[in-house]
Amino acid sequence: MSSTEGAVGSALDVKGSPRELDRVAIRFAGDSGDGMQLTGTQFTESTALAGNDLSTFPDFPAEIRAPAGTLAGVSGFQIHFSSRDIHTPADQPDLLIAFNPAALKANIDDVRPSGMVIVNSDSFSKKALARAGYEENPLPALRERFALVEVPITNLNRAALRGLSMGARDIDRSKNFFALGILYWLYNRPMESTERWLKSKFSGEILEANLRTLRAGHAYGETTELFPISYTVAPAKIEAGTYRNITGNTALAWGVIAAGVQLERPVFFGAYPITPASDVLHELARHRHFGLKTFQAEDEMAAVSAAIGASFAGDLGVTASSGPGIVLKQEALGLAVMVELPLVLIDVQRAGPSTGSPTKTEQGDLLLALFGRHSASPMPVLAAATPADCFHTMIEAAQIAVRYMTPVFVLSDSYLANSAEPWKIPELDRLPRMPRQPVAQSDLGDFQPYSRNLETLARPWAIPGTPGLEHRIGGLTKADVSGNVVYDPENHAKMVQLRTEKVARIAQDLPPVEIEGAPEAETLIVGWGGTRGAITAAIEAAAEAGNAVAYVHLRHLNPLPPDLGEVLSRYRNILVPELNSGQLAMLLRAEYLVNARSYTKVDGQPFKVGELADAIAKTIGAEET
Amino acid sequence: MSSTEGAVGSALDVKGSPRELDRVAIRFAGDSGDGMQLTGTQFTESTALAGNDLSTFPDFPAEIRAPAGTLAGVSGFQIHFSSRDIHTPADQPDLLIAFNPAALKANIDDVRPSGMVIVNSDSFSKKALARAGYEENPLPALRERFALVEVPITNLNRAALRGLSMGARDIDRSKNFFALGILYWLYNRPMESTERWLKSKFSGEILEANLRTLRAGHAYGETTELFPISYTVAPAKIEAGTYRNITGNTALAWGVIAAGVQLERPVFFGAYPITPASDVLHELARHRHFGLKTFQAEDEMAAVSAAIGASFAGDLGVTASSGPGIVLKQEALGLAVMVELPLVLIDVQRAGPSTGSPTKTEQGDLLLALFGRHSASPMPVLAAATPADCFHTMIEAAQIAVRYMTPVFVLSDSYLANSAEPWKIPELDRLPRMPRQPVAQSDLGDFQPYSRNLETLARPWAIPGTPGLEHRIGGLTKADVSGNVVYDPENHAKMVQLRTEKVARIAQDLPPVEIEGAPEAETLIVGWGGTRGAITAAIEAAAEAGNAVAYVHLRHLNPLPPDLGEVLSRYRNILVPELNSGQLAMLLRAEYLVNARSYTKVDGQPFKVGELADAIAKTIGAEET
Amino acid sequence: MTRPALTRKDFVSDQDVRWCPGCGDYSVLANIQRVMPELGVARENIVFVSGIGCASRFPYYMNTYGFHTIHGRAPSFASGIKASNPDLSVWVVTGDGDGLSIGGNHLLHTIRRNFDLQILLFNNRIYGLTKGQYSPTSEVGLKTKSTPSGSIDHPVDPISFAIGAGATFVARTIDVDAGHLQETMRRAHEHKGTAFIEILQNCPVFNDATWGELQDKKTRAANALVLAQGEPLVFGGPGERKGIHLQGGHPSIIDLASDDDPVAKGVVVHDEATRTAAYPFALASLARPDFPLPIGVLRAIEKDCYEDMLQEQIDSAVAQRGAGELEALLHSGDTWQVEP
Amino acid sequence: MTRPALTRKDFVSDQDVRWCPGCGDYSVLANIQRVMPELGVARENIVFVSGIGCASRFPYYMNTYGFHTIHGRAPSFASGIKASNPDLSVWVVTGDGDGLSIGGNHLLHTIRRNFDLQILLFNNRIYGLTKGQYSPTSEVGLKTKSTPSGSIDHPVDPISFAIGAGATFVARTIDVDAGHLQETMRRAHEHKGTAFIEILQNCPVFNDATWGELQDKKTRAANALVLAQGEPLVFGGPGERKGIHLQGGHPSIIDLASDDDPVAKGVVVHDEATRTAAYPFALASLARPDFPLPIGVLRAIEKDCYEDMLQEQIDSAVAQRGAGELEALLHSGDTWQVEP
Ligand SMILES: Cc1ncc(C[n+]2csc(CCOP(=O)(O)OP(=O)(O)O)c2C)c(N)n1
Ligand SMILES: Cc1ncc(C[n+]2csc(CCOP(=O)(O)OP(=O)(O)O)c2C)c(N)n1
Ligand code: SF4
Ligand code: SF4
Ligand SMILES: [Mg+2]
Ligand SMILES: [Mg+2]
Repeated sequence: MSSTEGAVGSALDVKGSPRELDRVAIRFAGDSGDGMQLTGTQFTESTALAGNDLSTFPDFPAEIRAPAGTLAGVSGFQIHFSSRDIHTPADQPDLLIAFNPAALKANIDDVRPSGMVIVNSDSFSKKALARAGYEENPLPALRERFALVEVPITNLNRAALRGLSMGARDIDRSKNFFALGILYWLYNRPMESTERWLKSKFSGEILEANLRTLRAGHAYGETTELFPISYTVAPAKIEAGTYRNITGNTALAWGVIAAGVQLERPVFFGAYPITPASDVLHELARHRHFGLKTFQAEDEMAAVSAAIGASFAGDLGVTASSGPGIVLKQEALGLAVMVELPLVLIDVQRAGPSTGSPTKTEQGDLLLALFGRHSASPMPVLAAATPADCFHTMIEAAQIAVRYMTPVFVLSDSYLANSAEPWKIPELDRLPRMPRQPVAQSDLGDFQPYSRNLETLARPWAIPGTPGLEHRIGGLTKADVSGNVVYDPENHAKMVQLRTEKVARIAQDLPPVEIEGAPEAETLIVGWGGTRGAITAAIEAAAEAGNAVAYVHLRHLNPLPPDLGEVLSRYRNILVPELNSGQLAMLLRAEYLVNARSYTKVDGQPFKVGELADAIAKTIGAEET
Repeated sequence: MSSTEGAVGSALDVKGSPRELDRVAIRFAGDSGDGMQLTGTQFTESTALAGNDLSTFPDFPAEIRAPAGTLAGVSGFQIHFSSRDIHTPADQPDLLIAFNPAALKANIDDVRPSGMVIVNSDSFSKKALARAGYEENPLPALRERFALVEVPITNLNRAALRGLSMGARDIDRSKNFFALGILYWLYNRPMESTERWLKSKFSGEILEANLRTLRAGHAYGETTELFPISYTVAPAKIEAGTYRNITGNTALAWGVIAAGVQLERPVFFGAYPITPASDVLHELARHRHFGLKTFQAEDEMAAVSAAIGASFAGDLGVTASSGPGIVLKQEALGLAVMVELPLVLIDVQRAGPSTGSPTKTEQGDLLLALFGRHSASPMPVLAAATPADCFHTMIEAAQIAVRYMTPVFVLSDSYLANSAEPWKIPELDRLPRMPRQPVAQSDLGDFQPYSRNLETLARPWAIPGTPGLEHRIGGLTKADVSGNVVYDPENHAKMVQLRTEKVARIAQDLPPVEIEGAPEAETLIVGWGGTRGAITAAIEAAAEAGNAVAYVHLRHLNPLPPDLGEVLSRYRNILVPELNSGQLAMLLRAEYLVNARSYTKVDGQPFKVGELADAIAKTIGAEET
Repeated sequence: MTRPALTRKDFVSDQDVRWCPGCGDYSVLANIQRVMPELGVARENIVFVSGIGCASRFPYYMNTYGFHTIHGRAPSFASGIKASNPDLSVWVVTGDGDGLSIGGNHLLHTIRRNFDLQILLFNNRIYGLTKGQYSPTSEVGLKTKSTPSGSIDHPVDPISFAIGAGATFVARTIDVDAGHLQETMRRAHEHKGTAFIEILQNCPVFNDATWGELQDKKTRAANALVLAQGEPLVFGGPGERKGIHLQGGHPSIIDLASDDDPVAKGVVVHDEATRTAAYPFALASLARPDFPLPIGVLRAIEKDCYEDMLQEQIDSAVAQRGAGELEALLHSGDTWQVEP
Repeated sequence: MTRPALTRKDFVSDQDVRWCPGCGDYSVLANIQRVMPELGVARENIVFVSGIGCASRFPYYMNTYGFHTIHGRAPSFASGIKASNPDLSVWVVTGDGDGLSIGGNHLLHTIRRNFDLQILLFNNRIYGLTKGQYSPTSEVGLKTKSTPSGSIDHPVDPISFAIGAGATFVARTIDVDAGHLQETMRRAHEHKGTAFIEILQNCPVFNDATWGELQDKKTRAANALVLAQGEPLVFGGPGERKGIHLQGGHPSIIDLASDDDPVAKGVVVHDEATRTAAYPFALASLARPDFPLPIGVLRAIEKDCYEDMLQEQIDSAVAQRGAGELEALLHSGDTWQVEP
C-alpha cells in the first residue's frame, strides 16, 4: 500500500516526529448500527501486527435492538495497547471517539481527565441530542475538561465518496472507516491488515468506497490542524513466536477441537443458543471438516442429553450454555455423574439472576457448578483465567473427563468470551497430556461395567458396537462392580463414597499451587477465573505503591489443589476478589477455616484495576492498624 | 364389640394377667401384595387410641413391582409405641412378623437379640425359600437366637373363612387380618378402630371375611399355647387434648390448606407426580371444597411456572417435588426471585443422586436449595423436623412468602413424608401469625411496582384486575422503584443488594435459638430437618450414659437465626449429624469460622439412635484425650 | 361503573419500543393496540404473558398487566393466571423458537387443556433475539450462524402441530395484513378456549422476506388460500382461478373457468367446525410450493375449558360437602382424647 | 466373521423382570425378544434407550446395550447415540407420561429430525410407576389418585401428534396381539427414519382394561380398523361389514353387503405413502366411539435422516477443505511473528 506509507511518511514531514507513548487505551463508541465492533476489531488486528501487547473489551447493548441514537443502543469497543505487557483493557480510555451524542453521554465519564475526545460533529443535531437525553449541547462544557476534537465525519465521508453511484445510506455506512483512517494516522498503525480484510470481504463499489474513505481519513488526520501531533507505541518485548489474537469463545471452540484430536475421539457438541455462549456453537459449526458433529437442540435438556448419549456411544460429548441454560442441564448432569461417562459442560457465565443482563459479566455460577444437582453429585470444576487460557482449560477438562470417566464443569464468563488478547500459538506436541485409560476392548470373560481402575477409580468406557461388552446403565442406584440395580444401604453408601473419592483423586494430577507477586508478603490474594488480568494489574500497581502482596490464581475449584490449605496457612490476611457475593471465599472458609475476606462486585462489569488496587491497600492497612 | 372384650377378658383367665411393658417395637414384613402397610396403619390407629406415644416407619420396596416372594419385593412397616414419649420408630424391633421367607431374610438381622419372630409357616415351601435365596430352611437355626413362633397363617385363615363363596385368592388376601388379630390379642389392643374402618371400606362377603378372620386371629392368640402370655403398654402421660396420627405428607398438604385460610388467599397447587412428594398432590386434590385448585402439570417447569402465574394473579402459589424435579424448577424459581412474587416450593428429599433410590430418605438438597440457581438468587429456606411439624413449617413458609414477597423453599424428606406420629390438634386461633402486607389497592397516583415496604423491603403485590395498577414485570434486570428494564451497573448492584437484604431481614422475625439437652455442656449438637427424632432420642440415651450434650435443632436455614453465631461460640465442640455429606456443617464453618465437625450417613436410611449416641460419646471422648 | 371509551393510545405503554427498523413486530403491535379498545375489556382485566425472544418483549409495550417470563414457559404461566382468575383476558405472545423449540411441550399441553387463552406465535422462522440461528420452522438448507452449511432439520408446521394437539381454534395471519390480523384477533378473543394463531412475521435483519410471496400484496393472491366460513376454497393470482378438491383424503388443485360454479366442480366448501379433525388436518397439509398456504381460521370448535371444569368441580364439592372448614379437616378420621 | 444364528434366549438378560403380574409389558418384551433374532443385527449393535416409568425398565431385560436415562429425555439421548454411530440399531422405549407428558418436546423434535430410530410408546393411559396418576392420554373423567373427582384434561392422541410432528413412519399395535406386534416391529426396523409406534398396553393394577374392546379378541374386529397397504378400509364384528368413506375431508362409515365391492361403494383404499399428510391425518382423526381405531401402519414415507445429512456435510467439508488440521486451524486468519 505504497500510498499509505507515503502518507505516513509525509505526515512526519508536516508535523514533526510522532511522540512515543508506552501505553494507550482507546474506546470506540457509537450506535449499534455504526459498526463499532468491526472498527475496533480492525484497529486491534493492526495493533497486533504492530507488535504491541494488547487487551480489548467490547461492550454491546443488551440482546435488544434499541431505537437508533438512544443510550440503550450504544455499542462500545475498547482497546488497550502497550510496549510492555498489560493485562486489562484499562479502566479509563485516553481517547474516546464518539459517533453520536448518546455514545458520548454513555462513555464520557470513563475518559481519563484531560484525555482526548473525538466526536462526529455532524451527529449533534437538536433531535439527536434530545434522543440521547441532553437538554443542551454538552460540547462547550467538555472543552474545559478534555482535549475535544470535533470532526464532521459524516460530511467528510460523503465528500470522500462523491461520484460513487451508491445510495446515500450505503455511503454513510462507510463513515467508520473514515474515522479508522484518522486513528491509524494518529497512532501510526499500518493499514495493510484492514485493506487486506476489506478486499477479502467486499468487491466493486463497496470495496472502493471503504478503501477510499479509510485513506481519506488517514490523509485528513495528516493534513488538518486539529491533530497537532501523532503518536507511536513501540512494539512490546514479548517472547518470540507466532502470535494471533483470540477471544475466549473462539479459544473454547478450538480447545474442543484440539481435545478431540488429542484424545483421538470424535467430538459431539450439543447446544441450544444463548448469549454469551452461542458463539462457541457458531465457531464449531464452521469446522465440519474435523469430523465434528454440532447439534443445535430444541432446548438445553436435549442438548446435554444428546451429548451424554454420544459419549455413551464413544464420542467426546461437549455442551455449552449460560446461567438459565446451565440450570436446566443439571438433572442430566446428575445422570452423567451416576453413569460415570465423560462429558464437558461449558458455562459462559453472565449477569443474573434470572434473565438478568445477558450481555454483562459475572462469576455467579461457582456454587451452582458445585451444588446445583440434588444429593451428592460431585463434578470436577475448572475455570479459565484469560481468553487464551480458555483453550488450555478446555483441553485439560476433556482429559480429566476421559481419564476419570466423569462429567467436568468448565467456567468461563461473558468478559472472557468477548475480550481478545494476543496469543502465542502453542506447539501442539508441547501441549500437556494426561495418561488416559484406553477404551474397553471386546473380551469374552464376564464384563463388569462398574469395575474400576485402581489408580483413578474410573469405570471402563465400554462402547456400543463392541462384542461381548453388552451392558445396561442408568440413573438408579448401581451395585458396585456389576452395576445392577440394588437398594441395599451398604452398597448405596459405598457408591456415594466411590464417586466422591474418584473426583477427589483428580487432585493427584494437579501441580503445586503457584504463588505469584510477593510470596513472602503477609497478605495473599486468591482469585479464580476471568478476573486474572485485573488482579494481576492491580497487584503490580499495588506493588509499585509499596503494597506488595502474594497472589494465587486458581484454575481448579474442585478438587482444590492438595497444598492449598498449607499455602493459605502461611498468610495473615487473605483477600478473595470475586464478581459475585463471595462464593470462593465461602468455600475456602468452610474447607480450611481461614478468615478469607471477600472483595466483591456484582454490577455486570469486570473489575477495574484501580478499585482492586485500593482494596489491596485497604486490606494491608486494615491489618496494620 | 363385646365379643372381643369377652375374648380379652377370658384371655386373662386362661393365661394369667398380661405383662406390663413400657415400650415395644413391632415390624410387619411381607410381600408387596400382602398388605403390610395397611396392617401397620391399622395397628397404629388402634395403638394411638390406646393412648400410647408412638412413631412409625414404613419401608416400601422401590417404585417397582418385584416378582412375588423376592427380596426386592419385601414391604415393611415398623411401629414403636410406649408409655413414655418416644421420638423414633426404634432401631431394632422387639417382634418381627414375617409373611414369607424373603420378608424374614430381609429383616431378621434387625431384630433385637432373643426378640420374638412370628412367621407364616405355610409360606416356607422349597420354592419360596429358593425365591428368597435361602439354600436351606433358616427356621431351625433361628430357634437358637430368637423366640420363634411358627403359625400356619394361610391355612388358619382359610379355615376361618370356610363356607364363604369367595374365591381362594380373595380368601388368602384376608390373611393379614388374621395376623393382625393375633397381635391385637398379644398386645391387648382394642379392635374397634379396625372394625370401624373395615365397615367403612367394605361390605358383603369381603367385610364379613375380614371381620371374621380378624376375630379368629384374636381368638387364636388367646387359645393357642404358642403364646404363653400377652402384654400391655400403659398409656403415655401426654399433654391433654385431642390427638390424631399424621404423616409428614398429609401435614404438608393440610399446612397448605391452612395457610390459604389464614392468609385469606385462594391456593393454587401445581405439581408433577414424583415419589415421595406425590401424596401431597393426592391429598390436596381431595379437598376441592376449600376452593383449592390443584393442577397436575406436564412437567416440573410447567408446574412451578403455573404456580408463579397464579401468584401473580393473586393466589398463594405452591408447588412440590423431589430431587430431580426440584432441579428442573430452579430456573423458574430464579424468575420468582427476580419478580419478587410469593411462592412456596416443597422439596420432599429422596436418596440420590440422579434417579437414585426414590423411596429412600436423605437430606441431600440443602445446598441445592441455597445455591441451585445461577447468580445471586437468594431464597429463604425452612426445614420441617417431624411429621407433624411439616404442618407448622408450611404455614410459616407461606407467611414469609407473602410478608416478604419472595419464593420460599421448604425441605421435608422421604422419612418424614411416610412416618406417622400422634399430633395434638392445634387450636386454630393459637397458630402463630405474622403481620403481612395487604394486597395493593387501586390507586390513581402513579404506581411503582418496585417501591418497597420499609420494614420488610417487600414490593407491592399488585394483582391483575385492579384498576390503576397495570404494570409489567419480568426476568430482565429491573430498575429500582419503577421496575423498568435498565442495564446500568449501579442499579444492577443495588437490586442484587436489595434482594439479598430483603431475605436477610427475615431474621428479624425469628425467635432466639432454643438450646435443648444440657445447655451448660461443652459439646453442642446441631441438627436440622427430619433427623430431630433420632437426635433427640440419642441425646437422651447419651445423657443416661453420662454424656450430656447441648442440642440446637434448626428450622431456619436461610436466613440463619441472628444469635446462632453467639450460641456456637459458647461450645468447645460442635457436632453436626446429617444424612448427607456435611452440608449444614459446611455452612456453619463458612459463616462462623467454627470447627463444626460432621457426623454423616448417606445410605438411604434414617439415623439409628444407637449410632448417633456412639458418635456423641466419641466426640466427647475425642475432646477429653 | 361506566368509564370513558378506550382508544388505541390507552394501550400504549411508556416504554420505547426496541425492535429493529422494519421488524414485522411493529405492525403486529400497532394492530393489536388498535383492536384492543374494540374488545370492550377493561385494561386492568387484560394480561399479556410472554417468554423470551424479540417478539416476547411485546408485554412491555402494552399498557395492561404484563409478565415477561422465561424462555418457552409462557403458556404455563398463563395457565396459572387463567386458573387463578378466569375473568382475565389472557394473551400469550411467543415466537417460533420460544413456543416451538424450548416451549413445544407447554404449547402442546396448554392447547389440549383448552384454557381460554389467546396464543400468538410470531413465526419469523429464525431466532432473532440471539442474533440469527435457525429455528424449528426454518426450511432445510437455511444458512444461519449455527448452520453455516445449511440447516438439516425438517421444519415443523405450527398449524399441523396445533391441530395434532387438539386445538379448538387455529388460525394463520400475516404481520403486514392489518385488516386480516385485526379480524383474526377479534375472532380469537371471541373464541372460548385456547385460540392458537400463527402470525407470519418478517425479520428483516436475520431472515428477510422468509414469507416474501405472502407478505407482498402483488404475489399474495396466487400463494395464499384465504379462508372464509361457508365459502369454497378458491384462490388464484391475476387472471387465474383455482380451487381445492379433496377426494379420499387426497388434496388436489382444479382450474376453474371464470364462470364455473366451484362447488359444482368439486371445490371443497370451508367449514371451521367439522366433527373430526380430518378436514382441518387436510387444510394444514397444504404446503407450498405445491399448494397455496391457507390464511385465516382453519378450525373453530367448542369444547370445555380447563378453568371452567375446575371451577365446576370446586362448586360441586362445596355443594356436596359444604365450604371447607379447617377445624373439621384437622379432626377428620380417627382422633382420640387425652384427658388432663 | 460368521457367528451362530441368534435365538430369543440370546436377548434375555440376567435380571429378573419386575413388572406386576399380568402387566402388558411382559407380552411386549417377549415378542420383541422373539423378533430380534430375525432382524439380523448383531447384539452388540443394538441399543435400547428409555426414560423413566414401568415400561422404561425395558432395557434392563434386553441382553443388548442399554441406557435407562432420565424422565422424558430418552429420544434426545438416542439422537446423540445415533449421531455418534449411525450403524447402531437404536430403540427408544417410553410411556404415555414419559414420552408425551414431560418428554413431549423431545419426541416432537426427534420425530421431525427423522433420526433413524424406533420409538415405542407404551400407552397404558396412566402413570404406572408413580402408582396411578392420570396421564396426557387418559380420558376426561378418569378418577385417579391425583384426580379423585375425575380428570379434566382433554387427552392428546399420540398418532395425531406424531403425524403433526411430520413423522415418516407411524403405526399402532396392541400388547397382546403377538403376530401384529412382531410384524410392526419388523416394519419399524426396516423403515429408514424415525419409526413411531404406539403400543396399546394394559396396566391391570392402575388402569385395567383401558383398551378392553381392542385387547379382547372377541370385540376387536368390531372396534379396530386393521390397515393393510393397498386394501380398502373395511372392518366389522361378526356378521357385519363396514367401510370408511372420505369425502371433502369428512370421514363416514358405510355399511357393506357381504358381496359388495368396497371400492366401488366408495371405501377408501389404504395408502401408507400419500404425498401430503392429509390422508394419514384423516385416519388419525378416526376416534372411538364414532369410528373404529386404526391399527397398523398409518404412514410410511421416505425422507432424509438427520444423521445422514450430518455425515454428508462432514464428507463434503472434508472433500472441499481436506481433513481438519489443528496446526492449520490455530494459524488461520491474521498472525504475526515476534522475532527473538
Ligand atoms: C433457558 C434459556 N435458553 C436460551 C435462551 C436464549 N434465547 C433467548 S430468545 C431465544 C430464541 C428466540 O427465538 P424466537 O422465539 O423465534 O423469538 P424471536 O427473537 O425470533 O422473536 C433464545 C435461544 C434463554 N433466554 N433462556
Ligand atoms: C424429573 C422427574 N419427574 C418425575 C418423575 C417421577 N416419574 C417417574 S415415571 C413417571 C410417569 C410414568 O408414566 P409413564 O411414562 O406412562 O410410564 P408407565 O409407568 O405408565 O409405564 C413419573 C411422573 C421422575 N422420575 N423424574
Ligand atoms: S432481530 Fe429480527 S425479529 Fe428481532 S427485532 Fe430485529 S428484525 Fe425483529
Ligand atoms: S403398574 Fe401397571 S404398568 Fe406398571 S408394572 Fe404394574 S401393571 Fe405394569
Ligand atoms: Mg423467531
Ligand atoms: Mg403409562
